[in-house]
Amino acid sequence: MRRLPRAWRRPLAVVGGVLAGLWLVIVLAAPVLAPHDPLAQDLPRLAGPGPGHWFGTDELGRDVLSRVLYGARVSIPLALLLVSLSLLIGGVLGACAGFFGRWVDETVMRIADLVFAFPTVILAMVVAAALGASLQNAVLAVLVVAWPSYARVTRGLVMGLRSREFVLSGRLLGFSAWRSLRVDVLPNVLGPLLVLATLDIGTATLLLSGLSFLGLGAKPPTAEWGAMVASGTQQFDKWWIGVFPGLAILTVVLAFNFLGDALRDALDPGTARTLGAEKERVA
Amino acid sequence: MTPLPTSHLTPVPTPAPAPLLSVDDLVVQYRRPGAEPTRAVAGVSLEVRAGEVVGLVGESGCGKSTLARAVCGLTAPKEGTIAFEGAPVGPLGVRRRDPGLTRVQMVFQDPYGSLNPRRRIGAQIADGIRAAAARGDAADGATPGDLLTRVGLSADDAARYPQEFSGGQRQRIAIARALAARPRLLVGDEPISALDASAQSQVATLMRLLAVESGAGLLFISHDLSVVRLIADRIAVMYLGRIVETGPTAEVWANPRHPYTRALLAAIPQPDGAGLLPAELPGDVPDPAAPPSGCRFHPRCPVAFDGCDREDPQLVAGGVACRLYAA
Amino acid sequence: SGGTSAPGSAGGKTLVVDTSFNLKTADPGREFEPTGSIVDKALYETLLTFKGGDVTKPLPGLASSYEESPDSKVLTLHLRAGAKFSDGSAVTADDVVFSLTRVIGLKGNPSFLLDGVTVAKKDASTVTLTSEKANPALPNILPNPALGILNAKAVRAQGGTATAADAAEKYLNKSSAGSGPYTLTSFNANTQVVLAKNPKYNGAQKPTYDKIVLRNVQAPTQKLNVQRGDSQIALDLNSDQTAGIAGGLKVLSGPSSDVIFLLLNLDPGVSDATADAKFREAVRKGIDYKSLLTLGGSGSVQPGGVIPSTFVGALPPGQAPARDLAGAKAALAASKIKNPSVKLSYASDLTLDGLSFQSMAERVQAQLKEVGVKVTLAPAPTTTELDNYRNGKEQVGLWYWGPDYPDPSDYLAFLPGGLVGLRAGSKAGADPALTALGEQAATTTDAAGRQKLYEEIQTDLNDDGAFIPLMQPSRHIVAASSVTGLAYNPVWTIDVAELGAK
Amino acid sequence: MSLSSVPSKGKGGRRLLARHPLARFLLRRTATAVLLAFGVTLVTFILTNLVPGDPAAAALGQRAVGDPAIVAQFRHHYGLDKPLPLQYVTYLGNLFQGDLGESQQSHQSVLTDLSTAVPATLELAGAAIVVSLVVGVAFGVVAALRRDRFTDQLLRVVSLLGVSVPTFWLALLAFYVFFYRLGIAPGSGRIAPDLTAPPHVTGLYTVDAALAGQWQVFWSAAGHLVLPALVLTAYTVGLLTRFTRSAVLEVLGQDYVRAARAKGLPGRTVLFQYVLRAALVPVITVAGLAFGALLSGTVLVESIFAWPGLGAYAYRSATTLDLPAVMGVGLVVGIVYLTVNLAVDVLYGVIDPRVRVQ
Amino acid sequence: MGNVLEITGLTVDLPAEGGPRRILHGVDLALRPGRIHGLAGESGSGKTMTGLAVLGLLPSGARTTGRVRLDGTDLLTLPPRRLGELRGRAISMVFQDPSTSLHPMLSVGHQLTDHLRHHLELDKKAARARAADLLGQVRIPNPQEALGSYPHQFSGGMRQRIAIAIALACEPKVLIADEPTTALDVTVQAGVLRLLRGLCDDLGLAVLLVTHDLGVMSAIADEVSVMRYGRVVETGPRGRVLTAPSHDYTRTLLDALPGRST
Ligand SMILES: Nc1ncnc2c1ncn2[C@@H]1O[C@H](COP(=O)(O)OP(=O)(O)OP(=O)(O)O)[C@@H](O)[C@H]1O
Ligand SMILES: Nc1ncnc2c1ncn2[C@@H]1O[C@H](COP(=O)(O)OP(=O)(O)OP(=O)(O)O)[C@@H](O)[C@H]1O
Ligand SMILES: [Mg+2]
Ligand SMILES: [Mg+2]
Repeated sequence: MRRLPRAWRRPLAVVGGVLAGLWLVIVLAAPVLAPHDPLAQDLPRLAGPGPGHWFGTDELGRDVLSRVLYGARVSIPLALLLVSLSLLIGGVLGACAGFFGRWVDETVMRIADLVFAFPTVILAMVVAAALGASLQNAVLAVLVVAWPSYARVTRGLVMGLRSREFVLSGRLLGFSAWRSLRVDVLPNVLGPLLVLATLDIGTATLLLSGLSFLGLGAKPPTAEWGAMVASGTQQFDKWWIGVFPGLAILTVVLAFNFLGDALRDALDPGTARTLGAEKERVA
Repeated sequence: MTPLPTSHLTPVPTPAPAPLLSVDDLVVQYRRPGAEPTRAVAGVSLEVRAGEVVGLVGESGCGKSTLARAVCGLTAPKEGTIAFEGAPVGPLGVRRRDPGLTRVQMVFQDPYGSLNPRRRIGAQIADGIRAAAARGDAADGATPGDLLTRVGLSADDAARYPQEFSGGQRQRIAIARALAARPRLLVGDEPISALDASAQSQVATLMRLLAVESGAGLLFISHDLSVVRLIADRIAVMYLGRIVETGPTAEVWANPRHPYTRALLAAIPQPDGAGLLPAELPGDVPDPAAPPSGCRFHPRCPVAFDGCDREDPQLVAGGVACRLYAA
Repeated sequence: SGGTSAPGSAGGKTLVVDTSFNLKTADPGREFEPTGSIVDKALYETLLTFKGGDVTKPLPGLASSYEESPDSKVLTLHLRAGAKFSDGSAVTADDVVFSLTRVIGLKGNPSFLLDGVTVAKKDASTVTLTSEKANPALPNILPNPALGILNAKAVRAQGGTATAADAAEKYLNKSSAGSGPYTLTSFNANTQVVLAKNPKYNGAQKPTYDKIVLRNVQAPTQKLNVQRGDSQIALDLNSDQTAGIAGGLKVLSGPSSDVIFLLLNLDPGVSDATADAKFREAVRKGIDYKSLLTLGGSGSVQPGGVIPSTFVGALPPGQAPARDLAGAKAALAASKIKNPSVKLSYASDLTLDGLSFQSMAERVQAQLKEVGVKVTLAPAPTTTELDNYRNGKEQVGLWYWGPDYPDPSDYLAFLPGGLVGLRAGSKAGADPALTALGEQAATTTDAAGRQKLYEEIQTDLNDDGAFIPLMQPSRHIVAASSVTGLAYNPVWTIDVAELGAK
Repeated sequence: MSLSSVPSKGKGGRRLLARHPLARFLLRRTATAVLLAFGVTLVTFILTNLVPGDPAAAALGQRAVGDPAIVAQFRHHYGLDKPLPLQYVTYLGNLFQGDLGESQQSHQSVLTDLSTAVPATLELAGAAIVVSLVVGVAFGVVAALRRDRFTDQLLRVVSLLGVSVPTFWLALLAFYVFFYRLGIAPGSGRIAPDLTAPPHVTGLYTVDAALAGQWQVFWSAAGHLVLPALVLTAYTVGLLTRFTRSAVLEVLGQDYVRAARAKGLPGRTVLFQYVLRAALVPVITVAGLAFGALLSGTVLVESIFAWPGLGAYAYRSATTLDLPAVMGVGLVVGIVYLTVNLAVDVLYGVIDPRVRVQ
Repeated sequence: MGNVLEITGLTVDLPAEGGPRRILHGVDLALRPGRIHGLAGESGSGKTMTGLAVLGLLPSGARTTGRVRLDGTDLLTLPPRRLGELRGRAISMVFQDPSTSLHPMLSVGHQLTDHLRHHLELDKKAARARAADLLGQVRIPNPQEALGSYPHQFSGGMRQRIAIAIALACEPKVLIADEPTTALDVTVQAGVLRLLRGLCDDLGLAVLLVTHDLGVMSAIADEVSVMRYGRVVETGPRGRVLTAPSHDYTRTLLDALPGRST
């Protein structure tokens, strides 16, 4: 059996992997795992944690545990979708900017700058306000603010690769710019981008739940963690309403950050270079 | 790896009438934001004939790589012309390179950067074979495996990734890829300077052998004069964006005429155990963005005389650009 | 730490009131927001006023007495002698005329209060208010803080006019020009308002506190603040939040006069379902009002009709709709609508007395599901949704009506062609009989007659009208036990000048 | 003045600009800033006008909105009755005269609103960034020096927790625990309610109070700052720790560090003069970004601590379609972003002579 | 004259995955004042590690055995503080690439004076005066001005001379030069070699010159050692080793030289 790559042998990576795995299981199996219908308002209102409702009940008499479990089906898939979309949009735009340079680069990067000039939440707020509060619009809002960081990173990586010898060699062998981009450039930016994306799943989850917390995201009665924390703020001393969904956000984000951090260590170009040089000496 | 013979130099073929590559009065500039552009190549003329190995030497920053890149169309010239087999070499744009130009191939300096780490080396060599096919050259039936054996590796290595090879091996793979395109002109931009001393002459000799074997011309760039001496038929000495002397290797070696060439040769320490300190050339290569007036070498020239700081000597028919030899 | 000098104790005489701001201006001519009313009530005196929480009987304010003409068209008011503005000048009839004509002329939020009214000076201490139509509600309208009397001279000097060109708002947001118990120290519509005792005030009851600080704080934080003694009064706690409160704090609870209702659009162009009377009946019978009341918490009540229980003209609670699930299903079956599905629109960011419309909507959705009506929730920010509501585009809407003045005539807006009626697709002339009843009620002056007419109107509306009154949420005011004299008034929430210290 | 003197003066000025790198740099920066501000206002304007809602509905009362005359008066007052392009041009025109318009919600000039909201947020974000930099850099350095030991692992967990915890949730917990449960933190707002805000100079209460010598106010303001600022730092400390760690590790592997050690310099000197100086360059960039993140964070935190800052103002303006206010917020935020970037660039120059020369 | 630096039986183990890995397997070298000792060998043979081990600059976790005696003091067993006092003072080092071994953000003056002040306890003025002297010695034009300049303002050759000046500032007895000319052009290399030779002759410095360029070795080394796989396989006077090598490996090295195919 091949040994696990170094990154995976780190305990934090394992914790992150296990946590993320657990949450993914919850996403799939929430209906089986949840003791109650997350929308049913048939329990006593504002009951503290106890048998029958281990995380307590909320102001409408719904089971907080079931809502937290179902909340995973909202936040996690959306965060994944969001990250994939921003990766796609930012990646393509950034790759074009980096590879073609000139006005393409100028245009894309100036737009990215413009977006960067807004604090994320405020821009997302304006977008959500403009389009109405809903999860789709919140996703759109986060998308608007999230793609530029991918564009920037991709552009930087592509610019670095563009003048690398193997890319030039390809061009000299008659690759068109597109083929070069596809065959030589993109596969080599994918690794770092995936690390970024893994770390960004956490950020996306935080942003989405932040918007829902502000009332600009999920529509009720959807069990969404940010919105659940917001309803928890209405009842400071009924701590369970807000604390458990908050913990859910924390653990999900933490899981992906643990994973991403380990991946980044493994893919760190510095480390990679040293490893390469090491091999050279041994060979 | 099998050590390659280093001694059987193919005899210099009689110069063909039409040059394969002719560079004429080439100027290449780098724009710098908010400053005068750098003239990295400042009026260079050079020819490479089929089957000929031209060694281009010069100190760091004198514009060797820039010249090489311009020859391959990777950098657009500011002035002058570059013709390959009589047709002009246009700069590389977004579209694919003119298939005819895939007859010009290049081997780069950095063995770690010249192969795509995400692709098997077989696939990368196959790109070269495909380039030749795309041009309409009849297939010669060579497979990546064959090419690998030709550069002294095993055919099984085709399925491996670049990371699994040493620097010297990678450079051989890069050469195999370039050769797969069956080039008529091979440009090597310091292809050996990143290698171990023991690997350097092996790889250099291999390049010469394979290029000449296939009847292609080779423009070999290096700052290591001893290697150039070993493989080049003709030598061109570059200083600060200009070629200051050119001529058959043995001639230049035995009888360097330009003061810079002389200094360069004298500075090479000989491993003869004699304990002779090499001669020193005072000063450094000036910034190409602000070259000295007149002869570019005059501030460092031990034999500069009155007027060298004003008059800019041109490369004369004798192959030297120095006022000492002005007619 | 926070309360260094124990504010509110007799020494400091500072009263900190936490409320979540709904405040745009301190200019009475433009003000019509709850927080603005608290501020202006303290800064300006009105001709008539109410005492404590009783809004059924107007009492003397700047006017020591008044007479109403028999046709309820002319109101004559006699000014109190000796009333002085904070700059020491006397309050005159000219000031009254200027202030009230200014409210009308500004075309601002409160202008409608004096719709069709002309103000005239009779002599130095008498003014007359003449209405185009009989206006028996006028004495109940006059206590509104928006009708506070300004120092005409001072305001004119700052660009004040009785037209839209008026430029005195900036000035009135910096310093007050009134004769009320307090003067304005600082005003920030987003953060806090500070008031100081007016030494020139000569009203009957002198204020207790030297300084009043009104802070913009969200309800949950209000609770913590008041519990920690960081503030003395929290105005916006809901029942759940007040539930656990004890220890040195007192809670004043009672139904608010805001009525939350469900709107079912009568316009078939908007929804076939809600335009169907049987469907409306199904909804009316399908809602579990008692269960909704649990959301409003203790103190919330179900009004008999659209007029809140605390007002003249309210329908007895016994006549309010009640849940009848079987009846609802029967009605639904009898309707022409199969597989009914409606969109419930509401303002997602709206909370009323701490009760979120969000929760209400969710519960209504759950209840109607039992009847077999599929309700889709369509929340939107208030701004966006308000537009739909105003334009009568909502199929089912969840809204509330807060009284502009404590008189049943305010509720005539629910009739066909009325302001609210139109929003439910109830066009003028849709129900001539009801319209006639309304016109009669508006001009009837004797109390018993009015009561009967308004009851009739509400019964009619309850039968098959577009509105289903759901509840009056409970209004809670939490205060430190040292604060005395606390009362909730539907017009201005609290009168800080009435508060005392123990 | 003779006409002929005009062009020569202009030419001279241009030559000076062309020659002086700093002048050129600042000129280019200002041009970018103006362009960006233009972009920000345009985007905000378009976005806000995309909203289906009606500002009049948001700003007027339920009765007033039913009266066409009042609505018309409102629209006229705020220029909403003009065609959209004209509204925008008018806005830009006023902008050049320093007039940001009047908020429909607060009826005050937006500039006045911002002059209290912006300093409040800046005070919070500024305190947070200072703390984050100190703690984050310290953590990062320690983690790098103790690479792969227990301390490093611990700091890794701490920093990842920091970047993973939802700020709004942390604010909630902190307020509940430290104010409500333990009573060791002061309540909401910027100062104790019985105190009067210090005279407005910078708008930063701590600074203003210190300037005025009002120490009671100063301590109250500083005390109120602690908890929200600490909540905000969770994310940025995490971020900066991670970045400092890798930057320091990278520098530690450099030849010049080895050379400094070969010179026999004490460890402290090597760390502070050789390692940190080089490692700070990437850290500064991230600190600039972190400041942006802090501004976002304040939006979520301000509501819980009743902090009267830009976030609360932005939220209210955006949800009520208060166009002048939203545009004002956009502008301010853009300016802050540019200023931070400029500061980062200047700091580069201070730290790295290679940048200075260019 | 006696040996100023004596390395005997030096072994180095570096931590690696799956246990420590031995890099040096017992290295013996001796340096004498005024002489340059060349150390040749292929890449990875442990030349750099030997130099680093002497100065105690091995990567963390490295273990050493054997002896490194500087004037009789064993450097390997010296407590870190005492070793720090010797580093840069009695024994110093020049690295391969001058563009990475000088701090890019500190002025040349700062890098030249900080250890002067630390070791010799000079005041600022005296340190600067000495620094200017040193720059003059390594033939940097305009030494006073150069003190305020930054490394990127110098050419590669000048940077390496500055690095040498830094190494020699406290007048050490031993200089370890790890491939000091590999990154330089030949014409510039010649100047640096001459400088080294001169300093060695004038100051009585003992130099360990690591290089894989046998030409350089031949030009200035007095003694030559050849390393392979962490061992010294041959030591002897320059003339003999380069013309009549006794070890096979040395012979292969010489054979690999271009134009030397026998
Ligand atoms: N992309 C670029 N932009 C600006 N200037 C450049 C660029 N590439 C090279 N130069 C400058 O042009 C000059 C010539 O560079 P070039 O790389 O051709 O030299 P070289 O002879 O290949 O040197 P070396 O031996 O170090 O490879 C140098 O002064 C270099 O600084
Ligand atoms: N930091 C390190 N960690 C682990 N092993 C190392 C490290 N640095 C070097 N090595 C190993 O130590 C051995 C000796 O390396 P060293 O750098 O001394 O070789 P060298 O003779 O200087 O080679 P070169 O000529 O390439 O500089 C090599 O096998 C190398 O792989
Ligand atoms: Mg080059
Ligand atoms: Mg080495």
